[in-house]
Amino acid sequence: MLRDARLIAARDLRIEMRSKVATWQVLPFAFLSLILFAFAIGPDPTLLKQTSPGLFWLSLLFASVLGTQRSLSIEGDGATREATRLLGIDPAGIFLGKTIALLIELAALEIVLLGGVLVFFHTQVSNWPLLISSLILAPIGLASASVIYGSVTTGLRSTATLLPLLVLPVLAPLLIAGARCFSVATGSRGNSAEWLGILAVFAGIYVLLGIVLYGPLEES
Amino acid sequence: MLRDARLIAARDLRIEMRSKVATWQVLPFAFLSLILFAFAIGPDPTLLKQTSPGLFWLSLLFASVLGTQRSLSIEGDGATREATRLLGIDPAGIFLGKTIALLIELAALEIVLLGGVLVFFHTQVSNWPLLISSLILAPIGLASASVIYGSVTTGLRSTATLLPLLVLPVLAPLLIAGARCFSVATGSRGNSAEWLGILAVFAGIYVLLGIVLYGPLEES
Amino acid sequence: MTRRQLTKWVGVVSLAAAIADVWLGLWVTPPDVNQGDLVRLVYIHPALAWVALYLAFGVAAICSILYLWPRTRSFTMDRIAAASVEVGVVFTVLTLITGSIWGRPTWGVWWTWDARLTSTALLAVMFIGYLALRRVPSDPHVRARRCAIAAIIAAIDVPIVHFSVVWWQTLHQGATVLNPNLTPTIHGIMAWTLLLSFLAFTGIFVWMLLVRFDMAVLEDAGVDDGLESALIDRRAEGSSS
Amino acid sequence: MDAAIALTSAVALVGRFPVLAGVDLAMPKGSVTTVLGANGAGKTSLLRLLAGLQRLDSGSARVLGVDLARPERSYRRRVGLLAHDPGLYEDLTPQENLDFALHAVRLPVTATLPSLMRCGISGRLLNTPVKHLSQGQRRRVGLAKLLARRPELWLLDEPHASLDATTRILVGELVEEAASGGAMVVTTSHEPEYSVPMADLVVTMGGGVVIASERGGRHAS
Amino acid sequence: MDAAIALTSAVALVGRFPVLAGVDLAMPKGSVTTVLGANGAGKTSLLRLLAGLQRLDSGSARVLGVDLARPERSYRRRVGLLAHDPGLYEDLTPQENLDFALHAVRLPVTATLPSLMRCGISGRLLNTPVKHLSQGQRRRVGLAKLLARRPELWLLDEPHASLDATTRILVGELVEEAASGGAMVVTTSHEPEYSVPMADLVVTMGGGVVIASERGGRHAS
Ligand code: HEM
Ligand SMILES: Nc1ncnc2c1ncn2[C@@H]1O[C@H](COP(=O)(O)OP(=O)(O)OP(=O)(O)O)[C@@H](O)[C@H]1O
Ligand SMILES: Nc1ncnc2c1ncn2[C@@H]1O[C@H](COP(=O)(O)OP(=O)(O)OP(=O)(O)O)[C@@H](O)[C@H]1O
Ligand SMILES: [Mg+2]
Ligand SMILES: [Mg+2]
Repeated sequence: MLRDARLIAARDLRIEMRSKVATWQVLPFAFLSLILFAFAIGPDPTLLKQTSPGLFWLSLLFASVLGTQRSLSIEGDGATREATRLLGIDPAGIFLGKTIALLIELAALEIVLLGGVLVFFHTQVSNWPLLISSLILAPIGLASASVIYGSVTTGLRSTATLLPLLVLPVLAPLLIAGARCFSVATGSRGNSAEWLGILAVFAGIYVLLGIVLYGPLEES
Repeated sequence: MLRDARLIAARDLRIEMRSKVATWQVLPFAFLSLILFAFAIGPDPTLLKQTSPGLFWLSLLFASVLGTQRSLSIEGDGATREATRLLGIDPAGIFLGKTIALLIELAALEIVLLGGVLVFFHTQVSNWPLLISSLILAPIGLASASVIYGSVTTGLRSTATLLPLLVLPVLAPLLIAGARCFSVATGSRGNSAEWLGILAVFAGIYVLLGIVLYGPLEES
Repeated sequence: MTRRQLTKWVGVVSLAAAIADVWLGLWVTPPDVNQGDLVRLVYIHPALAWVALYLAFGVAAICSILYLWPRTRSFTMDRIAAASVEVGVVFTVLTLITGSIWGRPTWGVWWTWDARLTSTALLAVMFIGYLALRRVPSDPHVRARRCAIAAIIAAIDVPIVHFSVVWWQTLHQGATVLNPNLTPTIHGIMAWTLLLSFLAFTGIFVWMLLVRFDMAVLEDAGVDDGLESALIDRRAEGSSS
Repeated sequence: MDAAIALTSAVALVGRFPVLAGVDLAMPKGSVTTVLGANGAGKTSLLRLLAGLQRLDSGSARVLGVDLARPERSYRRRVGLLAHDPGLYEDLTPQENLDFALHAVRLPVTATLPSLMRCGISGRLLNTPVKHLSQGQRRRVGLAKLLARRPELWLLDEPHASLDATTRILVGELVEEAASGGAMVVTTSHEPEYSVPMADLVVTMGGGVVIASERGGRHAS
Repeated sequence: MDAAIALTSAVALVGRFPVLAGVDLAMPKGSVTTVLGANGAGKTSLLRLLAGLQRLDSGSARVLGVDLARPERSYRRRVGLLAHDPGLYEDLTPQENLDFALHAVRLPVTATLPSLMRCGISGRLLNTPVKHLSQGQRRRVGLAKLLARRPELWLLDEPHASLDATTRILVGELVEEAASGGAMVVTTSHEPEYSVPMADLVVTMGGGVVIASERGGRHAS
């Protein structure tokens, strides 16, 4: 399983290195959505500062949907996916591999977005450990839920529209929990342990689900 | 030109009637993004009411990107697009046809979203003529710019990621102008004529650009 | 008793129960001290919500798991799950509508970002997504598997959404608006009417489920009957050319 | 020679790679040309150039009186290409696909049914979305589309591939009919046993250029 | 007969359509079977069934000792399919494609280069992303992938299509090598002149069933 996971992650990352789609399209998109959200909210600086945690997470979520879309398109069209299936790779390995590759891309995304938020919205972080642990826990659940739903929708002609509809409501808890951790870490009062707990539970459940459910998904 | 436009619009709408992708996927997505934006901003009702014009337009923009994606996927893969190109259809006709089909879908989207915003954010409209004229003008620019950028990105393997990146910044003026009209129409003070003007100019420019530029775009 | 008859009787009985419930709710039970006649929505709205959230989506999740489990895999499970989600979505939307109608006079607004409301809305979208996935044409086995997984994931997310939304609400805003304050005035006949409403809506759920399920079976049965003739037609293609 | 196709040192680049490295070719009206050659020789690229799908980077190319360096759009309507992938709308049926194409080129849709029938698409296949058709059936629909459109220049990329015995014979008939009706036909092929007999000119490509050229089995009319 | 492939009344549905309508077939180990038949006869569907990509809906199918009604995942590694579309990663080079496949099935990647070379993919083609290759070159890479994997069951869907003359001969050689090495080969074909001589058994399909079956030109070892 781990060997297959490595193989798949290496393939995804190599294709990314060659095509640089995530770097050139998903990263700028994350920035872009940050800016658009700022536009939508208006120019009031206190308002912006107040909403910056939510906007950070919302941008991350939308960008991660794009990242997932890219991760799916790496699998190629129907014929390519069938050819891959005929290699008899362990489904759990495929799931883990794709999740890991996506995680690495999400990590890069988080760093860039965080920089963006700190600069654009003048946010000051007072509790780095909290922020960082939320930024480590959340993408695990994010990536694994996205990969599962991604493969629920692959091969359908309408993946591009169906994926966000399916995956975003499921990710809503991440948005809330992440945003709360963020605002506590940037000085708001509140209990962050609960929120970190939700992030951890979410991550655990979806990694497990992926390992268990990916088999039936890949079956045919 | 108009004959070709009708042909293309009829083809797109027929495929939509058969597959109902826009109805089942894009419409619920618009709702979903309203909910997610509310999450991002937090539960404070005054804050939500204050930002609702922006959120309405932002949801419309994101949903319209999905709608565009669907409209592009109707064109099929590379071989199908080339086959269509060989029919020598007037590019301006293609542009107009796709824009019209998209416009019809956007109109449905606007109605549903408007209902959503009025209910969810307790917005009260005081100036219906203003609101309606902005809701008529904006989608024209929205649809035509989307179709132009759509065809810039079709055929690239990364349409799903590239399209939002390219088209959303272009649509930013619509977001701002639309949101302003919306907030004036719902009681804020401000000069709406200017903003309506921007919407009209935007629509005019992009329809014109589409008619002129679609030819060279389709060339290869 | 055949299944057709069973379905019919379930339908008749639960419709009768619902009518009785409306009668009790509108004419027999007294108006509430605080809410007046508005309280009568209590005989519809909570029952709808209960059926949608717990019964319909619960049944869908369980049947989806049973579908994925190799020993219990059968299209019956898939069809029940699908029918259950369909009915569930209808009931959820009705919950939202009745809730909004109730909210308008009580809170003065159609909607508020209360935890329960928000999570209901999210849930509706989640399962509308399921139905959208189901609509996309693909091989029935593949579709059944994909939908089962989508349903499981969505169902597992429900409690997480619930908690996060509850905390989301309470952290920011002190007093929550939703306080129907029914307990002090609950009357004997009211309690019975309430119970009857739950039974009636459960019955209606079962009835709608059976109807949708039978429709699905009928469609596919047409195929099974058609299989023999389809095979004959198919083989004939070989000799004609 | 009154050449309806005249290429001189035609060079075409894909990225930086010269898929055509200086092709010379001249063909009169009403002729059938078969292009042979190893894999990667540039046959498909030549057809794409002739269809106006591939840019001409240097040299000259005149086809049907049109300069391919500056093709007009109307040129496209005069050309029909059967590519490796016939490029049909997957969600539409064969009939809807043909109707759409005929509407687009302003021809009456009455040609749809006879063309499909002739290419062996009949009965339930007429109303089966293209995505469910077999490889050969798709190619048949592609062929029917060409037949219905009756272009002036037929470009057939390996027309026999994936087709069964009866349809292979049909391809020969259609090509002969088209050519004797005054159209030009250029086909590529890996099956000389089918394609040489039906051609006036047999051209062999290699490395993006024409390396040999001889008479085929057809008696040019 | 000690049949390595044994199908009895095998029925397979796509949606509601019976692509296979009751196929009976029995083949011993080390044999080569060619499946002929009109377009839409069910040849591709038969190969997909044998590959485990198409579900068996009724009847029985045992291949290499595996019941196709309940295929194990490990079965897939023992089968190689060259489909109409070879299904390569477009952004990767031929070499990377083969390396990936070999890693996945736990074979040493040393087989990559010799296989590609043998199938005529050498020099710059080794490092050209597959998306730039010509139709025939892709098929060659697909063939090389099979050769490198050396599966126990080779399924070749129209292996000669799009290949040039030299590679067509190579296909025959590879099939013969595989079969004499103990593998089973099943190919479909619209070109009996190539495929019949290399087969032990020639099966003709029509309407989703086998309508004729005769000896081919190969002397079973
Ligand atoms: C759009 C608005 C509303 C939505 C979406 C909604 C949703 C729900 C849901 C999902 C439940 C079931 C909760 C559970 O059993 O765990 C419920 C129960 C209930 N709702 Fe609503 N509701 C809405 C508005 C209202 C209003 C305005 C009132 C009264 C003022 C109300 C009174 C009740 C009562 C009394 C119950 C049953 C008691 C309980 O289970 O807590 N609801 N509602
Ligand atoms: N961007 C590129 N980089 C490198 N080589 C390229 C590129 N694009 C095309 N090629 C090469 O150009 C040639 C294209 O040839 P073309 O598709 O015309 O061949 P063909 O004669 O039709 O072959 P086949 O018989 O296989 O269909 C191939 O050798 C291909 O490898
Ligand atoms: N969902 C469907 N509805 C109707 N017909 C279908 C469906 N799916 C497949 N078919 C039919 O089943 C047959 C599939 O045949 P298959 O692809 O196996 O043919 P083949 O023998 O490989 O043909 P070819 O020589 O053209 O490749 C075709 O006739 C096709 O039209
Ligand atoms: Mg070619
Ligand atoms: Mg086939």
